Amino acid sequence: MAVADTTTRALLSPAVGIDRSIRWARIRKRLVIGVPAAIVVLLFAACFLGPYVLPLPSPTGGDVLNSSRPPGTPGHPLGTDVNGNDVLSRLLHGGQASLIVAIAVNAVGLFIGGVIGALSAYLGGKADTIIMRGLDVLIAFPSLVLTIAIAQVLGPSLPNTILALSAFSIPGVARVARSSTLRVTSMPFVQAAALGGSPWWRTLLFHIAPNVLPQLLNFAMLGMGIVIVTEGALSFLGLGIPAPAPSWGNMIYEGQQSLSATPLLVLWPSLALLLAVLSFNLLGENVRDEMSGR
Amino acid sequence: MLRLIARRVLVAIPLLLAISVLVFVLLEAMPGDPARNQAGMDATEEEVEAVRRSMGLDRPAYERYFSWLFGALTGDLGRSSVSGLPVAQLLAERSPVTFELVFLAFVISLGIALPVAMLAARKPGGVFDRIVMVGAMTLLAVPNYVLALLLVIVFAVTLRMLPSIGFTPIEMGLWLNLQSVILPTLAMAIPLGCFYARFLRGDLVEQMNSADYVDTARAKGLGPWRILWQHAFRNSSFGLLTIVGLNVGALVGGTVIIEQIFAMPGLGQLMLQGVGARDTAVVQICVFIFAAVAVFANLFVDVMYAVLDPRIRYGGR
Amino acid sequence: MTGVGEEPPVVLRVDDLRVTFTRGGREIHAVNGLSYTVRRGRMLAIIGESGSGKSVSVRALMGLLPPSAVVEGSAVLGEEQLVGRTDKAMRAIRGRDVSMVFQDPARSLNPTMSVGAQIVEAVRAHRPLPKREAAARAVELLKLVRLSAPERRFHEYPHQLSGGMRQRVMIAIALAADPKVLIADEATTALDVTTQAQIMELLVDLQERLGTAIIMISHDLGLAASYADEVLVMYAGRAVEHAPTSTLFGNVRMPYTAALLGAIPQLTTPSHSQLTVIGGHPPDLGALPEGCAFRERCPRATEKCIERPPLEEHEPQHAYACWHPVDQRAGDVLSPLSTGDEAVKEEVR
Amino acid sequence: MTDSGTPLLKVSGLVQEYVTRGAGGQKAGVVHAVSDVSFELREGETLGIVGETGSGKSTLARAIIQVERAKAGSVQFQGRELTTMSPRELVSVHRDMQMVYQDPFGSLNPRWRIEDVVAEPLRGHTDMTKAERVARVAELLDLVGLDAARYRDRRPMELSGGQAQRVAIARAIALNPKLIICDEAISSLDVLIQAQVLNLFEKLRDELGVAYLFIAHDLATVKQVSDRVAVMHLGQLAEFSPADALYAHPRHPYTRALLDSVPVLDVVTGAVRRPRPLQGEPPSPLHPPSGCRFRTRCPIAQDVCASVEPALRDTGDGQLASCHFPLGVEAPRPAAVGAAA
Amino acid sequence: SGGGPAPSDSGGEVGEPQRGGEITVLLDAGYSGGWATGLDPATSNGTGANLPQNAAIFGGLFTLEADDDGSNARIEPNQAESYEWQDDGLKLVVTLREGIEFSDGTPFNAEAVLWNWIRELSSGSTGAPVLDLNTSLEPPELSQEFMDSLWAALPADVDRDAVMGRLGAIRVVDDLTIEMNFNSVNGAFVNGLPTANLNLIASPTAYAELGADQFKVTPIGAGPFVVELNRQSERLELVRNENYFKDGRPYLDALNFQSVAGDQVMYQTLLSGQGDVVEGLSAVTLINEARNNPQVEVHPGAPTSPYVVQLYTRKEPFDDIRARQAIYHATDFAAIQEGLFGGEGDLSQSFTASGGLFYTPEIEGYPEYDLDKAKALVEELGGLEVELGTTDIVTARSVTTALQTQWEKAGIDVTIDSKPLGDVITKFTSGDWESMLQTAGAWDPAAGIGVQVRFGSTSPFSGTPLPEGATSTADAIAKGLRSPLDELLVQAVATVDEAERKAAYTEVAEVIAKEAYGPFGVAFSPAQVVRKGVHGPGLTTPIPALAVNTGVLYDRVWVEQ
Ligand SMILES: Nc1ncnc2c1ncn2[C@@H]1O[C@H](COP(=O)(O)OP(=O)(O)OP(=O)(O)O)[C@@H](O)[C@H]1O
Ligand SMILES: Nc1ncnc2c1ncn2[C@@H]1O[C@H](COP(=O)(O)OP(=O)(O)OP(=O)(O)O)[C@@H](O)[C@H]1O
Ligand SMILES: [Mg+2]
Ligand SMILES: [Mg+2]
Repeated sequence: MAVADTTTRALLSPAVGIDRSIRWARIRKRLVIGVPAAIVVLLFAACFLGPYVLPLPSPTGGDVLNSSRPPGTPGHPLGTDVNGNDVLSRLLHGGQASLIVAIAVNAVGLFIGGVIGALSAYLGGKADTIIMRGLDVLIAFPSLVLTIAIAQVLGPSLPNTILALSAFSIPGVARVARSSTLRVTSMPFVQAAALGGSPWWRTLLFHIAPNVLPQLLNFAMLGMGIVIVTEGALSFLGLGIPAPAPSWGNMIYEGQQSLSATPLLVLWPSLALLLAVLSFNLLGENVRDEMSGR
Repeated sequence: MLRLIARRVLVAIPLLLAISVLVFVLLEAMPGDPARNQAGMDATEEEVEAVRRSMGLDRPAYERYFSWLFGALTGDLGRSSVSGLPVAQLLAERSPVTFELVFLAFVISLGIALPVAMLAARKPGGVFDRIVMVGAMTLLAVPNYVLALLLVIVFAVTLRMLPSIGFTPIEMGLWLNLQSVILPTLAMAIPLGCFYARFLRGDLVEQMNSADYVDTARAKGLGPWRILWQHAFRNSSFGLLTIVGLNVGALVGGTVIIEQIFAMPGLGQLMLQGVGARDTAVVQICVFIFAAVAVFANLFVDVMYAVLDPRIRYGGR
Repeated sequence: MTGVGEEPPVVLRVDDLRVTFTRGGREIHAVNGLSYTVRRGRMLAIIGESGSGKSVSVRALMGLLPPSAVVEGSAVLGEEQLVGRTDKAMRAIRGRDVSMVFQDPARSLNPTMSVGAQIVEAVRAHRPLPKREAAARAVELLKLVRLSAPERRFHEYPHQLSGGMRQRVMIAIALAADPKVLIADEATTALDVTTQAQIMELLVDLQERLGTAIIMISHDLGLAASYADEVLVMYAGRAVEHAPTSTLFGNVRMPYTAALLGAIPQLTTPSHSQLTVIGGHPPDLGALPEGCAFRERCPRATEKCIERPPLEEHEPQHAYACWHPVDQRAGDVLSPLSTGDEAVKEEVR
Repeated sequence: MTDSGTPLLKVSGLVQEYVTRGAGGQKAGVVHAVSDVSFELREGETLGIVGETGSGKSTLARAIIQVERAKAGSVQFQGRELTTMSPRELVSVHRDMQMVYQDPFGSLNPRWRIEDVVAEPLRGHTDMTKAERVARVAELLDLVGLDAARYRDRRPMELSGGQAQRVAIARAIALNPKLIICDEAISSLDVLIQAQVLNLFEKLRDELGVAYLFIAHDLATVKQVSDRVAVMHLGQLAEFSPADALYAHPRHPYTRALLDSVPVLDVVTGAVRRPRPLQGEPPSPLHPPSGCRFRTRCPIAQDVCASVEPALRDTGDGQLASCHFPLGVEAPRPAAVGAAA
Repeated sequence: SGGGPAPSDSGGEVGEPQRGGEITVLLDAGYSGGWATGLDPATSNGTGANLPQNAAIFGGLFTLEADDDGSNARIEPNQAESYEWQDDGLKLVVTLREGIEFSDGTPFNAEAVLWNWIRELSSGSTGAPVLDLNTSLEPPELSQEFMDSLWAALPADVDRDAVMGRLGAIRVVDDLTIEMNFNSVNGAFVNGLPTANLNLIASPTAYAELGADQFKVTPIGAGPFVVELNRQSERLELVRNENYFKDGRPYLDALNFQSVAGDQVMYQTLLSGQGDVVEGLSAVTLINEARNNPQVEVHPGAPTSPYVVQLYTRKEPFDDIRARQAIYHATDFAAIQEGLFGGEGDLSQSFTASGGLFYTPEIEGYPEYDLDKAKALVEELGGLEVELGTTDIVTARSVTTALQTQWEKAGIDVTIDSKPLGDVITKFTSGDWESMLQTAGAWDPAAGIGVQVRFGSTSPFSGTPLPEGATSTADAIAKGLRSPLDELLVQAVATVDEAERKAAYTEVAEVIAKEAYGPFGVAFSPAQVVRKGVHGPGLTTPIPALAVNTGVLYDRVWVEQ
């Protein structure tokens, strides 16, 4: 009678891994999380420590007389851009901005969206209906337009970019949070907690949240890439992180304006972005698969 | 079924109203003075005031909102403050372009996603599966504006197979029309298709591995493709539908950038120009249409659920 | 129930069946040399604890195990060897020669297809009938499983049926191509007692009418005893006791079977009577101990049990694998561990 | 029914209904999950509840423990009315009324350590110090037969089903409750484990004097633990009798049918009795039959059964049944007796 | 004028013009490629930007022409035969060419010009020039038919008295002669004409037939081409005007304008063969890239408008001249020219460049680049924090970035604020700015967004101090107050004598330098990039930009067949 196991497992595991043969499996298992995790750590180290450890020039305030140098120029391993700024330095500093935006947006989305979604599910009834209708409006609203509007109203800057992008990460998170909260609250252990005399906030904090969070975190991991890309799209519309401060997004945007002349200026940030998105996605998915494999 | 549709439409109305209010508020909050924009760089204060009056901007915001709403409901969408043309006429010119783009992007993305996901799910962990899934993830990470430019460089500049910009209306020939929309459509459809493919493949594999009715189907002696299509996919299609519904908003919004790159005279461009010039009448209706498309797409998804899922169609026992 | 006149012909002969999974670099021996035969029109019940390899052993016959499973040994159905076939070759056999009814009828039917379509699909999987004829055959099958208003049910969807009706549909699907052997893997576990009895009744009836051999898997000793002709008790992937039903329950010899019997509440005993309990866990199939697998939980175990007892017919038609069989007729019960409390504490080694 | 003082639990006229919604959310019908159920439970007594799936057993349990408020009726526990209590007041009630669920893993938070799981009610309902709690948890784990030292730091996923269910029981008895509601508490366990847990319940009953509301599908299991048994059918009590009497001579044809559906194996002789299946499909809870809800499947139904709903009444020997023609009772109409015989 | 532009890369012999063929011209959607307000010269707000379209449809009374090397730029009558200033520069008499017809066959005569001019001055277009007309003259007797047609073509709420006043000032002398009477001398009027809507004459008959809305879309002029299809701000398709008044012209059978977003896409489209000409490619990297591409030719324009960093003197920090001087001294445009523009273009210390009128490369008293001085000044000020605004265009962004770097070397703390044009306008008009990178001047400094707009005290786009006694711009206008610089600017146009004007402008430049109102920098004109085989004045030979973009003479553009 494996009935019990299946229901519980279903809660904890949205996906079931496929059986793979050979004893690769164990090594694979470690690699599958280890490699993307290592890349993520490396990316963060490169972007947040690199600029202080490596002998790199400032990402801005380059010498115009030294502009558009090809990669391999002494002192500029990846060359310089039109403004004479060191591309490698911009890439690493830009990574800081992009990663900060990605993390901050997801953190804000996770927190606000999570709280909204969880409350909506937990309160249920009218409150749930009202909150969900409100989210419907946000979801139906073309996100890019909303972002443009917010960015226009507030003006481009790093914090405002974060704010604007959060606006459209919130409803998504809220939905996921709501549905998984609903699932968790229907679990008997939540009922048992009430019978055990736990006040609602304790239940929410210690029973529901720890079981909802992994799902949200995985969702957020997948969202990282989207945020970094969208930040670039904002640059495309003249918003986003204001020049000359670099971000991968605005580097790609600026580069693409003369793509055929200087394709490398697009290539570098695109590769960085690709690497980040790939490893975040892989990490998110594999961690989820792992958790479900338990 | 009709009742279901009617109900959903009723729910959509307050939603759309709320959206129109939200757009209005956002436009109000944006910095910049439409009257000044309209009057031009060297107009005097009096001229600007006159323009303001003639645009009706001296009235309070709620009054303007209601007169807009009333106008919209009675079929009068007002005139663009930039071109002075009736908004209805602009919409008539622009919407076909955007709708064609969005529609084709959907068709193509699903057209990519379905076979790819099926082939991948046929042998999970196989060579094809791995290649395709890594490829899909990679393409997903490429911003659509970069993808657009790359497509143009390859297909328009290097191979000269397709036009790099512009839109040929369908009246000038279907083939010419398709040629003009294929690159922008691909730029939108490829990332989307990758997304769908990944999602669908995951869902299919899960169905194939753990769904009991898949076991039943295998026990009947059915072939793998039939099981994949008839059993796994049918049940995966609900999840896919949900994702598709949720995506419409993003996709329609995404035309803003794609239309700009490909010089497509669509709603996205119109809206972007409108935002720049604080052309309230135009922006209001563009955003509204975008939102309405998303709302109705979700309505359509709900109806599709009912069509596809007998549990909804025939109710519970 | 058995042994009246000529024995019907053997339709399925399973010989030294072994199934091994590889998971995380570890080999899991789910089935370890299982042998039995099934005769036409007879019912074999396989019983045992959860994880004893019941489902795996029958799924191996159907080729329904995941690719990570390695199946060895032999299973001959009619003329055909089932072990070692490719999936494609297996497809021709599934449904036609051997078919299967699963535990949960609510989940074993595709919710998006009408009942009729799912039966038609099964009919046409092995016989290229035109659609109309296949549909007629499907309705016939629905009648065969005694579903009320078969013409109407044909167009209904699984969610519109009750649990019992769904299981009847599953049986109809399983019978679509006149299989020689029907496997019912806990086909009634998820149903109410009332429905369970109806479904069992139906199976027995079909078995008699169509001559289909049935392998029935169950936890429920009473159910097995009521319907099966033969019972096979599995433990840790092996058969530990195997005999015609009356022989087996008439005098249970294997301590494990006795433990199962003792642990089950009976309608005939008074309330609040103590159940006999044995502690411990079934062994880890990844690291099976030497000797008798039940040894560590067995109250009768001795040094001798470190050597594995073979499954042998110690008595006519009564095979068991034990050095120290119980003799129920002699009043043996599974003391001394009657309350199980101490056993509970022994549980984890 | 009872002659002692205030019963531990007194349920009267309990009604619970659910509105089901079809496509697009329109009302499709009302499920009469529990219809006018009344009974009493004494201290230290075990009441078994059996019935087919969907007969309202779980709903009844939920309405008693107030995780879902009933539509109508009253639930008195130790003389206190629960249905009108505020959630805050209910907290104190839950000290004495606990629940054990079907899915042992689902009822334990997978991210908590066993020790914290068991200590939760202690933290919620008492002001024990940490050290006291630790000691009590050890005591409780010991009581349910788990070695505290070995298990306290594990997480639920590292336990077997039986062990997990014991943890859930330890949690339920942590506050020495007067009543434990077990909703299919052993159904998901393996046969051998079931026996262990059943024995544990018995032991706790003896040692702590707990009363149980024991819900299960399996009639034999219910019989094993119960003093009295309630048979539910489509939201109603079909029969409510002392356990041994009910199994020996059921009064309601439905009880009879249930018993007949169970195969009986004599462990000693190996003799079996094959089930005698009930004919017909269970009716839909959305549209229960008029009159007696069992009449569509009842072998002895008469015309009156379709028009008059039978009330739950004493048919002698303290056996209550809601049937116009209770079995084994000298009935006014010989036809009915003949049919039952 | 001064040093010629860099030689074109065309090489090879250019043969005789050939007739026939069709080209597509790519226009930047953000500027000339946007004609959302339509092409009716009286109501269009984009006359200045939509030079290419207007040149093709209307041709123009006058055109700006230059020698093949871009030098000797001059105004030439086109549909007009000649013009003459009379009454000491208070009356302009324009004579039209004989025998011109609109493309609908109706005559192009003085009455048509009058009808157009009155409309263009009275329809509320932001492109209408502000003229000091002598409206005190009694309007002559005009035919009822004409008056009806005029009133019908004017907005319903038009100020009828003003119109009558204009009818007094602008008069038909005879069928081919029309005169315009001014209150004050306007020496820049004719030079400004080619970018003004007054230069464009449309068919009154066609207007009456088509109606206002349709006329915006398919206007009828007497230019070399006729509109066949017009999708506003997207694509304009024109075919040869068979009625064109110049024999054998235009050379092309058809001409298309396509609006495209951004330099990269324009360039790509050209390479993909979907366009033949990019009018105005400004991204330097792409221009360099194009130079290396054998399929296309790059023709740099004759630069007229230098970059200027406007400083807002009416509030902190630039109300202090030391802060402004610090900016001057910290700015090294020579390095920017070298680094960003590959040494192309001119360096200028005033508001014009080599292609323009009155070019003086060196201005006396101009505070030149001197980092030490800048540092000293900043130190004296106790630090300097500046917001530097710019319009969101690639090249402008690069320049601001470079400026930021240079200024920071002098200890000036800079934040860059780059915004779309609309938002920049808003910033200007609300006075919410400190410094702004813009371009100043035009071929004639008084034309277009010229020196008056950037430095006149009452212009909303200027940061120079208000006249003494004025509390706001409006106040200054109301009281008729002028700053000394305003006086000089007025002087510079209050004569038709070129030498006098040049002297006045030199003085203006000196005042700006002395007061340090804003450093001037590189004058770089966007390049025309054409497919090999396309020729024409303004495309393959430079013509100075009248205001912002070059006026290509499309009736003389031809392609090798
Ligand atoms: N795909 C698999 N990979 C690895 N091990 C497996 C797999 N399927 C089954 N097993 C293992 O094989 C053993 C036998 O499983 P099986 O399902 O046959 O048991 P069962 O007797 O049918 O039990 P139940 O009564 O719970 O259905 C179990 O220990 C199980 O863990
Ligand atoms: N939340 C709910 N909403 C709607 N209907 C419900 C709900 N909960 C229970 N029901 C319905 O009420 C009836 C009684 O359900 P309940 O779960 O109490 O039955 P049960 O006797 O516990 O069955 P089982 O033996 O399957 O657990 C069923 O028909 C069920 O479908
Ligand atoms: Mg099994
Ligand atoms: Mg229940």
